[in-house]
Amino acid sequence: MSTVSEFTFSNFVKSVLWLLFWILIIVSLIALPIIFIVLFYVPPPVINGVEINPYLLLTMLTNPQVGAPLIRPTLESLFFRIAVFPGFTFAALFATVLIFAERKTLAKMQLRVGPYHAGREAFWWANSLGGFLQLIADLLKLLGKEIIVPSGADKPIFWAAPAVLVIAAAGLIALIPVAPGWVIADIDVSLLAVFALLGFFPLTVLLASYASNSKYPFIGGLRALYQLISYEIPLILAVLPIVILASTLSLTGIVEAQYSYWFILLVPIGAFVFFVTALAELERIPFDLPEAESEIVAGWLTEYSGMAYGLIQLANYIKMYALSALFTTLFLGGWIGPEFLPSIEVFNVQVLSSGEVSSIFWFTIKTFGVALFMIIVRGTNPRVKIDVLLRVGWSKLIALSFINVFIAVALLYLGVVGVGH
Amino acid sequence: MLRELLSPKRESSRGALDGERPANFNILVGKLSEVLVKAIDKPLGYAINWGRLWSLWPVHLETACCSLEFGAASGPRYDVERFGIIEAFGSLRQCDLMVIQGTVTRKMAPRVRMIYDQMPEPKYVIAMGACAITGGLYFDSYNVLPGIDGVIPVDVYVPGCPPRPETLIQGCILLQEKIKRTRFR
Amino acid sequence: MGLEIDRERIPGFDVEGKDADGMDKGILTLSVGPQHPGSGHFRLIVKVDGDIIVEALPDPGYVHRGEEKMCEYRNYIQNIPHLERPMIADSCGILYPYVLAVEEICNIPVPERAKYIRVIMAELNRCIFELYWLGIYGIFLGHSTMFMWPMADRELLIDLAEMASGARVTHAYFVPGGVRNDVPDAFPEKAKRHLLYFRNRLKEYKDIFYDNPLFQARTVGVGILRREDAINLGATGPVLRASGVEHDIRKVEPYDVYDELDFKVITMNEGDSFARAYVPWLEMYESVEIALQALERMPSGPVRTKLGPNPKGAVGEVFKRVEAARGELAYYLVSDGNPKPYRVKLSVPSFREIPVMAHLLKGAKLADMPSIYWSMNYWPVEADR
Amino acid sequence: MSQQGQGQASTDQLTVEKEIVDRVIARFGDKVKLAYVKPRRIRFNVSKDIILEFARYARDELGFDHPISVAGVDYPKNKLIDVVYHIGSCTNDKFRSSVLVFAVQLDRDDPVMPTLIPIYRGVEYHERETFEMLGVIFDGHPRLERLLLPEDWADIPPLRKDFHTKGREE
Repeated sequence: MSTVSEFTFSNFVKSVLWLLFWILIIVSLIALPIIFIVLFYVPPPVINGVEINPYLLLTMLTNPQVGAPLIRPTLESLFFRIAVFPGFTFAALFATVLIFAERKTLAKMQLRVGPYHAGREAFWWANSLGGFLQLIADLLKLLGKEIIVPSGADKPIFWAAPAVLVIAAAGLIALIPVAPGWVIADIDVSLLAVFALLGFFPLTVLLASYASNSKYPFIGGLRALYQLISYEIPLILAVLPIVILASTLSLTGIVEAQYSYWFILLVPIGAFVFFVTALAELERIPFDLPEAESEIVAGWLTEYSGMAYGLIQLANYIKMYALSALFTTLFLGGWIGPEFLPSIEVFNVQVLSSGEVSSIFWFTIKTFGVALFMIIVRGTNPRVKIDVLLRVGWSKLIALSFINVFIAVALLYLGVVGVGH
Repeated sequence: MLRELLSPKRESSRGALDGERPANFNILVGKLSEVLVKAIDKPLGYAINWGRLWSLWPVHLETACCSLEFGAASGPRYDVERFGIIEAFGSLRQCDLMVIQGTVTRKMAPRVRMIYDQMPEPKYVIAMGACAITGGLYFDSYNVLPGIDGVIPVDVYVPGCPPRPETLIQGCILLQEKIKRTRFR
Repeated sequence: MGLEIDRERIPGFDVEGKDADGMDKGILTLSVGPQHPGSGHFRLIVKVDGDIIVEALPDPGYVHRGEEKMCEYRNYIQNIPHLERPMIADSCGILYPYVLAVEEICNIPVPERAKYIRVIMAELNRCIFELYWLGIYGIFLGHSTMFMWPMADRELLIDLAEMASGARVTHAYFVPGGVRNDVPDAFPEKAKRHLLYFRNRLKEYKDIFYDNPLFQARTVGVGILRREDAINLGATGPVLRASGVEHDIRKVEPYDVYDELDFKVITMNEGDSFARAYVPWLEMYESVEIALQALERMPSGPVRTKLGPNPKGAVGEVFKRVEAARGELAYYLVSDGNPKPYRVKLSVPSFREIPVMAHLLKGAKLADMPSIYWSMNYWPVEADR
Repeated sequence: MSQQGQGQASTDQLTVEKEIVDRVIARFGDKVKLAYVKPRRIRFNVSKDIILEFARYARDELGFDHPISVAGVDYPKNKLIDVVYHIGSCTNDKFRSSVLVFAVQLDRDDPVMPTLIPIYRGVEYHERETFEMLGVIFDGHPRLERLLLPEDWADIPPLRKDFHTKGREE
């Protein structure tokens, strides 16, 4: 029964080696026969006209050159795009880096060090990472934490809400192009689809708070409902001039329309309104009313513990990445930037062209910059009140959005930019 | 965790005298499942235990004046966030660490117990300050408990009146040592 | 809002909360504290109708340690350490009137140098408290940087206090008959350096925190305390002065050497949360001024009158008050001629703010609760004693 | 206490205290008893029948409008409980530095007196504290219930002299 007598790094390595040994045994004795039996009935996948069978995979182990022409088709396959890049894994990694960047940036702004020592007793190189292991520790801790479901809670909704939030946030990133052609779902009305997906959040938050069967989550949920719904209108209105100027609803088209000017130069008011409303959509300071600590404990998150809480935080940061990426796409010209990085080649077969590498680089840098800006806003501002929030949202931001629309229309009629330009 | 899930009756199956199941019932399957569970559980257990070391989120509970030094410990000079302890967390459902910051009065004690019960497992308690340990200066007061350990189990005692923030950090490191030596549940 | 609320399922919907037409108003009772990020060791039972607070009932007593009863079992000197524990952020401030009262009732003279050192330490402690208070105000408003910056500067002043007394926060430095020990020789120079740095730093607080439009949106016009209410409810300290009453014990009834020092009494007429947060900031300037002046004029000489082992008080009573960081702090000390006091009553500013808080919270918005609550200078440990 | 400051203050301040005493005596005559006049402190012992009238006079006519403290003192030898009000002044500049002390001496076995909340709203919590610490009952107080002590407190009020904490019995 006793698994852990004393935690040391050597014990950990021993246990990992033990695991590897047993995995090898199990793979060779059970998994391989199963694979071969399955392959007997199911045809292997075909990429670029080459059948991917186990023999080829084994050949690749000894002679990697064989696999080189297959890399590019793999990257272009739908599964890779959804699962890895620019899909979920990339977004989750980006979110992790954002959490770390947030903690460190805030610490620097506050004359502190921030997370630093995590893991130093086990890994001698831990301190050189500047505390990045802190995030892994937090994740592992949340994995092993008890999840308390309050008595009287609406259990299916209570359990489903974190998952729904993650899925909705991940749905957003499917629509955002990171480089020419690098988008999971390149549909003509992707901007509309983004707003449709954003509509999921208020409902889910309200349901989650209601399902918690507790007072503070309920108030937090109502606040979230107010806030998210009333800020979606200026969010949409702020984007309207871009649709007018680019005359398309496709995000790829919008980026391509910005090769001469970034839209932030033409409609700066729209960019401002979009940034503010994005902060409100993300429930970040100064708009973190649904989670206002000093008023309603943790708002609608109050009853969530363990990994359910971790999933909600993950969803929040993926959403933060998605909205920063959306800001980049709409106002900062998306992937547009000078091509200066070399192409990536494996065994003389080009995997990513120079343009693609540069595009991904520029997109990532811009998105990270926008997210960093959101973090800096958090470090310098207190929380606003609900009435101020609603007043600003309904009167000022909507008015600004309309002014913005007029500017766009004027630009269009004066012939400065637009369809025929 | 996973082990109990996959083989919940393992203890009773070992006792052949129970008559429920013979000891050698399907020994191959039993061994295999044990190996499978151990193979996943052991490294995962180590990893999760390691995560607990470095991610102690304290609950926002102040009982008396030591909270001042607790606040100073999360300030820039001492900055407990270096050790993964973030200051004053919102909801107690997401917390692992309970720092009893000073005197516990008779009015507060039932609340402390209630808060402790509401926290999710695993949870750790640091008794900070002389009052939380023995009653301290208030040993003869009519309204003060002589130490918190009659109410909730305490992992680490941090003496001082109030303890300096360095002492509190040392207490947290002692708690990490303790978690290292505990068996993963 | 059109949403059907299942009142059976949400605990706390007050079934009796009906208006004149017999309609259910849906009053929600929230228990803010004792475990709540916005309460501290204190509970507010808040009844909200929508977002408006209908009634706020303060429920103190979670840190009631019976200081006043304990005083009756200890002699005058033994009482010093436990009497400063209620307010260790301002431990000189809370001990000051006790020491003055014991000196009067036991008729102990005080050397001149000790008076200056006391004033310096009292003003340092005032700044130390105000900085901590400002930091927590930042946390209450969701501004974490506003917590960290004052905390960082506070450590500098704590260094000074530690240099003089040997302890970070619980100095036990004032004793009847002077101060416990003389300050080190390097103290005046270091104190000047730190105080001048601190005064420059205060300007940045205004730029970053007070001038922030969102901070002002949270505080300006929130929880307005009228002048008459402030006086009648017994408000004190910055709360009273923010309502336009020029009342400062240091001016009204100067103790030690305050009448020889030059400083202003800060008042503001708005009486809202912003004024209550701004007055302490202005007062920190004055505190630095007082401390610098006292450092200049500090004479040399002894710092403590030798006492007998067990000083006895004369039969009678004294009532001593000083201006602590949070306001007027008074001790009512009754002596029956024994070495132990017959009765010690602490009249602490935090306790006097409780009715003010209940008065201001009634009718306020729930979102204004942290801003009003913490602008009261309320410190639960001190209020409960 | 600072002898110089106190000495200077007493010479020019005691006239103010005399004036307060004269005005109170002129108004109430024998009904109030002057306990002492010290620099900046004047104490009267007032019977509970005229306490409301006295307090109203002190607030409206003399300008003592700022409640500082309400303290109860138990005197088991005299069978008395003193409830001592300390009232300062914020509006009357002349009396600003003085503290008017008035005490109500109650029977220790039946300590009942009218509440002063109608005159000084600030004494609400002080009186509640005096109630639970000494068992003084304030007539007309809106919420005379537990304040600082735990809800299950079942002993005599702790600040009475016959209450002893454990290990301190004499």
